[in-house]
Parts: sequence; C-alpha cells; structure tokens
Amino acid sequence: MESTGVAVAFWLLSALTVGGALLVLLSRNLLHALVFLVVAFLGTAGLFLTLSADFIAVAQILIYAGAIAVLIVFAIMLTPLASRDNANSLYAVPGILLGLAVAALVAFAALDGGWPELAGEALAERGFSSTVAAIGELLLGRYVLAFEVASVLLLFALVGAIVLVREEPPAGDGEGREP
Amino acid sequence: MPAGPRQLAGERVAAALEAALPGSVVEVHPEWVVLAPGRLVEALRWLRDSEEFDAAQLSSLCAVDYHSYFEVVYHLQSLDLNQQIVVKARTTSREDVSVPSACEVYRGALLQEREAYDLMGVGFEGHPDLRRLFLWEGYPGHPLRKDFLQLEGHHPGLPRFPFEEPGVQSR
Amino acid sequence: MSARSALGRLLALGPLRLAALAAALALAAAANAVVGYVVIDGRLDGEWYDLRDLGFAVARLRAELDAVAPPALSYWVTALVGVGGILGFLGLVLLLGSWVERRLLARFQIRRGPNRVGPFGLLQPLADALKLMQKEVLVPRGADRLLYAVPPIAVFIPAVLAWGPVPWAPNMTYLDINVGVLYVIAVSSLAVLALFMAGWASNNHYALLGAMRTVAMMVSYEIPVSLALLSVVLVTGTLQLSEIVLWQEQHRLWLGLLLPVAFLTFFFSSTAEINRTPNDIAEAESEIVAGYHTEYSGMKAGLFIAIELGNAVVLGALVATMFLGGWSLFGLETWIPPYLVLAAKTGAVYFVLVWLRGTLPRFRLDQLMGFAWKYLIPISIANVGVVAVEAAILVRLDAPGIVPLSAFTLLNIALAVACARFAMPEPSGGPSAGRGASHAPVLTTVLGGLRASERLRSAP
Amino acid sequence: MSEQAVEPGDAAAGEPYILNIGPQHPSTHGVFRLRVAMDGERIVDMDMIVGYLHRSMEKLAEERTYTQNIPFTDRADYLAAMSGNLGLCLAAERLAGVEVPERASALRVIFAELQRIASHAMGNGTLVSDAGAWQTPLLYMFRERERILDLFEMTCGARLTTNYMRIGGVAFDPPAEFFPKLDSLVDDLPSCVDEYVELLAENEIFLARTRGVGVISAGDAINGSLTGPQLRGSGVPWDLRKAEPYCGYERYDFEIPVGSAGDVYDRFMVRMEEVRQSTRIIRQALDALPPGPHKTEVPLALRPEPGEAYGRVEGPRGEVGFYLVADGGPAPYRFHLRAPSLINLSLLRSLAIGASLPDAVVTLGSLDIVVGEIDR
Repeated sequence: MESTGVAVAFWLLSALTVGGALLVLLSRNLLHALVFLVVAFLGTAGLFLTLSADFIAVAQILIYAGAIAVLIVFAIMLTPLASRDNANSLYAVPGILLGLAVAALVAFAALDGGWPELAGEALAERGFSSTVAAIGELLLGRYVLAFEVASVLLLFALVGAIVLVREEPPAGDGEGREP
Repeated sequence: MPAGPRQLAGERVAAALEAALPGSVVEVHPEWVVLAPGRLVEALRWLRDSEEFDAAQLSSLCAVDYHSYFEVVYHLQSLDLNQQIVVKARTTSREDVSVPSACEVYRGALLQEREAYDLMGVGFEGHPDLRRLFLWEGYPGHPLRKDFLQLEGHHPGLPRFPFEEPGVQSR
Repeated sequence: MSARSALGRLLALGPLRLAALAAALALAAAANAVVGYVVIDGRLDGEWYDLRDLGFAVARLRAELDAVAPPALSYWVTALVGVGGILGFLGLVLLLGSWVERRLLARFQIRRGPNRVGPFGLLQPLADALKLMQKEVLVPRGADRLLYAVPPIAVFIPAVLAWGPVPWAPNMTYLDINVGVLYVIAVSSLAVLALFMAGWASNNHYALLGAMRTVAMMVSYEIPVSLALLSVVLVTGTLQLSEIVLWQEQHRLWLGLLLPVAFLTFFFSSTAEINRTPNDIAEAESEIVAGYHTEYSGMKAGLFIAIELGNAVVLGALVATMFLGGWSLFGLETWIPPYLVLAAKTGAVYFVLVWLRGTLPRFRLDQLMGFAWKYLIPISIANVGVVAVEAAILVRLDAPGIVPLSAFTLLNIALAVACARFAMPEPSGGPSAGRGASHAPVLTTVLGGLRASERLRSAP
Repeated sequence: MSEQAVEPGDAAAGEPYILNIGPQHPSTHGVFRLRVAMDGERIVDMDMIVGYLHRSMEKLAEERTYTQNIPFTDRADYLAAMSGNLGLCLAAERLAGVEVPERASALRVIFAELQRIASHAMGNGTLVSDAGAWQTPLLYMFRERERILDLFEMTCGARLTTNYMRIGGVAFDPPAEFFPKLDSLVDDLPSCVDEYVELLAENEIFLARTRGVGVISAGDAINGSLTGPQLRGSGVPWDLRKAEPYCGYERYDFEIPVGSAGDVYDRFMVRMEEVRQSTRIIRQALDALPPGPHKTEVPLALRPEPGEAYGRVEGPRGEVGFYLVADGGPAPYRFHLRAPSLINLSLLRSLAIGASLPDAVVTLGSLDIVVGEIDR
C-alpha cells in the first residue's frame, strides 16, 4: 500500500462494492436490486482505479454500469407478465453453491498467484505507464485469435437476436412497429 | 323567404321519395319533408345515393322539443349539386323518444346524435355508442327540454322583452 | 438598418448600454495587447502569474506546499482547487446559461425575454431557483420513494464528471487520463439509468413513456457517438483529450473539418443523448407533457431542468475539444487565454443548440430510431473504415504535411456531402411522404364534392 | 374506414394501458380530454371526453332576444368570434327578412376575413407547436394576429369577444385610423405567408411529421360531415363563400385551395393558402368599400314570424350554422349552433386508432378545435 489515501479508498470502495452486492441479494424489489448492482459495479471500477488500471476501470463503467444495467432494464421491461419482485426461487441453493465455488476460485487465484509489488522506479523501468497501449497491443498481437473469435461470436449473437425477434410485417402496414 | 337560397322544395323531395320508397313521407312542407321513423334510414340512404339528390353530407343534425313530441331536423347537403335538403323525423310522443340513428348512413352523425341524446333526450336506435356527450352519466334529465327544471308558473321562452314598448323602434 | 442598430436590436440593449459594452470590450482588448507585449518579451512565460494558463499557478502552489508539507497535502489541495474550479464554473454556467438561453430564444421568437429581475434580467435564474426551492416537493402516491429521490441528484453526476478530462489550456487539465475518450463515453452512459429510474419511479404513464423513449434513444445513439469518437481516436492515435487538442494545434487543422461525417454524427447523436431539439423526444411537452420528470416538482424538477442546460454546455465543450480545436486558435492562443478560447467555442456550440431549439420541430421516436439504425450507424461504420485507411497512411508519413491532410479533408468533406445528399433515407411518414416534395394546395374556382375532387385529382 | 373494435395488444407487447390526455395537457388546446388505450406508443382505442366548458348556451339563448344572443356566439368559437356573430346575424336576418346595407356587407366581409386570418394563424401556429417546434412559429404567427386584434379593438373595443355584427349590419363604422392600418397589414400579409411557407413547408422534420399522417380520404371527409380546411385538405373543393354566397362574396375574386393527400400537411397548407386568399378578398372589399349606412334599424325586440331558418357561414373551422326556430316571440324557440369544431372530431377515433401518440397529437392539432365551441 502506497499511502493512507489509497488504503482509505480501498476500504471505502470495498465496503461500497460488498454492501451493494449484498443489497442486490437482499432487496425485494427487482429495480432496487438493479440500482444496487450498479453501485457495486461502480465500486469495482473504483477498485480498478486504485490499482492504476484506468482502462479496465472505464471499461467496467462503460460495459457493466452502462450497458449491462440497461440490458437488465430492458429484460425487466419486456417481461410484463413476470412479477417485479426479487422473490425466493428454487435456484437459491444452487446459486449459493455456485457463488461459493466462484469465491473459492478467486480466493485460490489471489492466494496462489505471486503479486510483484512494483512502485516508483521499478514501475517506471517496466515502461507500463499506459495500460491502454499495452492492452491494445496484446489484443491485436498475442491474443488476436481470441479477440476475433469473440467478435465473430458477438456478431452471431446480434444476427441471431434479430432473426429471433423478427416478425413478418403485416400487409399494408408500412410504418412497422416501435422498437 | 326563410328557405335557404339553394334549398330544394319539400314537394320535389317528397315526390321523388314517395316514388322510390312508398310510405316513407309523413308530411310535406314547402321547405321540408317529415319522414316516417320506420323508413328514415332507408330514405336517408336513398337520398345520399340517388343521382338526383346526392345528399352526400349530413350538414347538421338537431333536435327540437315541440312539447308533445320531439323533432329531429337533418340538414342534408349535396356538394356536387350544391343543393340543400331539409328532412325531419318525429317521435310519436314525449315518452316514446326513439328515432332511428343515421350513423350507418352518415358517420358525421356520431357526435351530433350523442349531443341530441344528451341534451334533448332523444334516443337514437342503432347508434353504436350512444352515451352522454357533455354531461356525465347519471345526470338527471335533459337540459334542452322545455320542461327541464321549470319553476311553478314559469313558462319557457321569453314571451316579452323586458323593456319593450309595443310599436316603438329602438334608437 | 445600420450595423450598429442591428447589433443593438440583437442584444436588446439601449444605445448607452451598447456604448458601455463596446468600451468594456475595447478596454479588455487593450489590456490583452499589453499582456501580449509582455508575453512576447518572454518574461511572463511559465511564471505563476501567467494568467493565460492557470496550470502554472497550481504547479507553483504544489511546489511551495511540497517544500513544507507531506506530499499528500499538495495532492489534496490541488485536487480541491480543480474540483472547486470546475464546480464554480458549472454553477456560473447553470445560472447564466438559463438566462442566455431564454434571452436568445426570445430573440428568435421576436420577444424580449426575461428583463425584470436585476440588470437585463440577469438575476432571473436566481429568482427562479429561489422560487423552485420554496415550492413543495410532492411525491406521487404509489411512487417508489427510494428510486424517486435518487435521480434528480444522480443525473448531475455524469454532467459534472464529464468535465474532468476537458483540457482548458496546455497545463490546465483536471483529469488528464490517457483513456479520456472512453471515460467520457462511459460517464455519459450512466445518465440513462438515472433518467429511466425517474420515469419508472414516478408511477405515471407519461413518465414511463418518457423513460422508455429515453432508454431506447440513448442506447441507440451511444453507438454512433462511439463510432464518431473512434475515428477521432484513429486519426490522432490517442485517447487522451489533451493530446487530441495538441494534435489539432500542431497540424493547424480542426478535426471537424478533417472528419465532417464524424463531427456531424457526433453532434446530431449527442442532441439525442441530451434530449435537445430536434430530438427532445423523451420530454416532448406536446405529447407526453414532460416525459420522465412529469411528476417532479419544486427544486427536484429544477434540477432536471438545470441539467439539460449543464449537459448542453458539456456537449459544447466536448465538441469544441474533439472537433473544433479545443483551446487552440491557430496561434492566437498565446495572445488570448486558451481557456477563454475554449469557453468561446463552447458558447458557439451552445448557441447552435439554442438556435436549433428555436427553429426545428421534433422527430417522432420511430423516425429517430430508424435514422440511427438504418442510416447513422452504417454510415459511421463506413466512415470508420475510410478514416482507418487515411490514418494508416498518415502514420506512415513521418510528418504529414499540408498536402495529405488537405487532400483527406477535401475527400472527407466530399464524402460527407455525398452521404447527406444521396444516401439520406426518405423520412418514414407513410406512402405519400416524400422528401422535398412539398405540395402546394391546388387553387380552384370549381365547386363540388366527391366527383369534383376526383376530377381535380385526375387533372395534372 | 370502418368502426374498429379495441384490439387487445399482442402478448409480447403487453396489455393496453390507459393514458389520460387532458383535460390539462399542452396539446389539447383547452379543457378537452382524450382517454386513450395504448399499447406501447400505439393507440388501440380512444374515447373523447368533452363538456368541461359546457355552458348550455342553446338553453340560455331561448330566454334572450336575437340580439342578446350575439355575445354568446363570441364565446362559442372564441378564436373566430366574428364568424359566429355573422352566422347568427345571417340566420336571424333570413328569419325576419331584414335587408343589410351594402357597406355593412362589405365591412362584414372584411372583418370575417380578418378573423379567418387570425384564426388560421393560431391554428397553424399551435399545430407546429404540437409537432414540436418550441413555439417559434406560433409566436411569429401571433405577430400578424396581434395586428388584426388591434384592428378589432380599434373598431369595437374588444379583441377576442368582439360582439361586432348586428342584425341588419354591423355595430360601428370603423374609425378613420382603421383604414391605413388595415391597408398596410394587407400589404404585409402575403410576404408573411411566404415567410412561413419558406420556414415550414419544406422543413424536412415538419414534412416527416405531417406527410402521410392523419390521412382522411375525400369520401370519408364528406361522409364524416367535415367542413372547412379539414374538408378542403382532403381534396374536396367546397366553400360556402362560393357555394352559397352571403354578404356579397360572389363579387370578390378568390380561389379555393384544395389539398391532395388529405393529411395533416395538406390541412396546414390549405390554411396557409386561405390566408393569402383572404388577403385578396380584403383588398378587393377595401378598394370597393361603398359609402352609406353601416346598419339598418331593426326593432330592439325582433319578433320574426313563426318559422325556421338555417343560416350558415364559412368559418375558419368550417360551416358555422345556426338553426333558429321562431314562434313569434322575441326570443328564439330553439337555437342550435352547428359547431364545426365538434363535428370535425367525428372521425377522430378512427384516425387515432392504430396511430402512434405523436401522430395522434399532430392530427388533433390539424383538426384545429376550439373547446369553447365544442362544448358551447
């Protein structure tokens, strides 16, 4: 830990993230849960920031807080017959088990990995000032195949979604339906 | 004199109607024709579709309270021939207030018949949506009737202008 | 009409006040010339009292503090100075901006606008704010109280955060992060949720319609916005806003000229993102009263109204930074303080927004969505492809001179004109809706009904 | 266009929900309420609720003399008071056989046409506001309307509820300063109309919002009793000023503007063109304004012979008809106002069903209602 400021930020953000995540589980209202989920996402983004991973932090906000949350909004709005409360379901037990498994995995990775602490000059020697450039080079260099496969997958998902929801336009209705 | 400038004489309309639909005319007046309620819709449709009259538009529909019966006045307009026809329909009494609805001939009657039903209490049989228009459902009575909320000894109308001196011209 | 009286009418000022204004402007110009002389002399450059770039003063402050206090203190102090500066500027903009907007709209609408409270009505926004604060804040029955309370405050967060990476001068950027462009997109995507929550929590059909429209519109228009900014990034090779401005300054070329398609796409899509005319569909007052903030009253409604203005000004600053050269002005920025240049450019963009508001009707939601998905997004993707090729060529030239840059500029402008003229879709208004085919009514003296109408129709 | 039943929303889009548009809403132009069943943005059914402004004018009129009834007509269509005045006066004159002096007829024409311009300015201005232009066209059109209202004020002391026409003529001769002002207004009006047409008629957004929206076919318009610009917008060349000339309209040279598609845009443009034609009529009437008395003397308490008359004029919203039944007394036995605003709404439900909410708002705006006249 570099300074007390970072330490304070870490604990505050951790509290925000964990608190938000707990409230997602505990709130009975699905939309309240969504709001707390966004809070948890923002807390995670803050944690990334304290690690100087600015690109990941911004991507976290952009993709999770921005896109995924809106996706959930759509999912809630487009299922009018579903009840909007965050009710108990049969999935509680498998969910808890799955959560524990993920937690164990993360804990193992955190404890097993060697975490080199670089600071000051050591960091400067690595020339790691901009994470963006490094990520870009990796994505289009070493991991280009995975990157391209992912993009093809997303394209398939996009086309598939359009095919699934496509309805034959009724004859004579030139205007089409609202999206 | 009171007839509109392009209004057809009642006799002409009545003669044509009687020829086409015998028994549809009840009364003939120089300005208007009173139609039999039973054949009203038929007669209106015939007037609308006939080449001679071409009463394409229902200009105005209005109900009048004549104490012993109600009268519904239809001002029909031919746009292509530029002529006006006035036909009327009467209810048999104050109690039996039903008149056939003109809605299936003229869609313009939709709201006008609702208005007449609301304010005059004329029941238009066959109207697709006969509800009160201005007043709320459950309002007691029909305000345009002459006997609506009349006080003892008061007669509807203005028999005498309050400051009127007989024979004296104003100003 | 002489130019002087035209100016007077424009500003709605009397001749005396006009003279005072001119005198003040002249005085300011003279003072600037004196400073400029000193600047040329070189004695001012980089000193803390060099008022052209407040970054020097802050740097000096940090240095002084570092000498006497632990480093954390200087960090906190500079952070607070920056936050204070941004918030102070934003507050000023919100107060002044609503006056400017109403006054400008009034000029567009041949009225006078607010002119009662204070000199020229300048205190009108303050009076409005005070009035709104005194009003009772009603919470509708059946509203979701938690979600109802949060949005008026939450919508402010993106508008404040977006100011962070905007460079005001070479050394005057509060948050000079190297993912600035992504940061701006990320932050602006947060507003959707707040607006949706406002509409949802109000328990009102109008508000819900507004919320649905907001979500549909903002999600759709984030794509062209991102694609437009992607082409900026491709050309400049950086995500850092200060570097983007530096690129424009070094090449003496505004990106708005080099990338007209991206510029116009960004501007139009952003009007949809921030609910400005002609895309103010989410709060279309003639249709859904006030959209997502129909049920808000008092200062909560005031916050929603204020943030529309704040968003417009942020958009102005972003457009100015990305496409209009930011603080640079072809070398004149050594004479005029760069932050004033940026403010002037921001104001110019804001003026255009007000102008649009005073002029244009509103699109329909399905038309707007169709425009985004069927026109803007394909065009933007094609544009990114073209720009990528150009950027690749520019990178291979060591120092791209005037020839390739101007060639690309001309090419891109030609492409933009072609896109606008030939590829624009027909407005979806039904079978008879054709663009530019305005049919004046036929004049006739023939009278008749259906038959006459058929005759008229069959006649040429 | 047939009667359509409520179509339940398909399962994917959810059930229809009810939206109350009005009685207080920016686009209902008064206390007018639409109860709309919506499926998303699409209207599946609509019910119109009026009567918030009902004053039972027709009942009141039965206890007042014919002249005393003229102020009621101001308050029916309060944006076109002159046309209402004129309709009642024509009906009463027809009933009582009153002759009107030449000068009075010409003055009636001038004021009725000025009123038409003022009303069309308001109607078209609010229509563009409904389409989302933030009041700018409305305020521009108010510029001309103000000048017309100033002329009204100069002549009869009132701007909105003019009460100017009398049985047998008009109440006052306009003052001397009226004519130069009217002259300059008539000179300016064509260029003003050009300005609006330039501003709006080719505006892409305005075209997209109005072309092909709210289409009424000629047959539907006739059968639905539409009159005025609403009928002419659908391509039917029908104008009472030509069909049944009153006040000497046969002497003036003017044309009937007729739309082609019957959509909102055509109704807008027909109104614009009518302003031009009204200007022409005013110019001709002004140039040939005959001298003489401005009214004939009629008894204060006019007692027409028993009988009935239907007098009608071409108001800005269509046929303003007065059906009067006289029983020999000083007050009408029955007084019926054929209100074009109400009757033009006969087709509203069938127009709205299937349309989206913004389209319905623009369509309602193009029908140019005045709630005072709907409710009476």
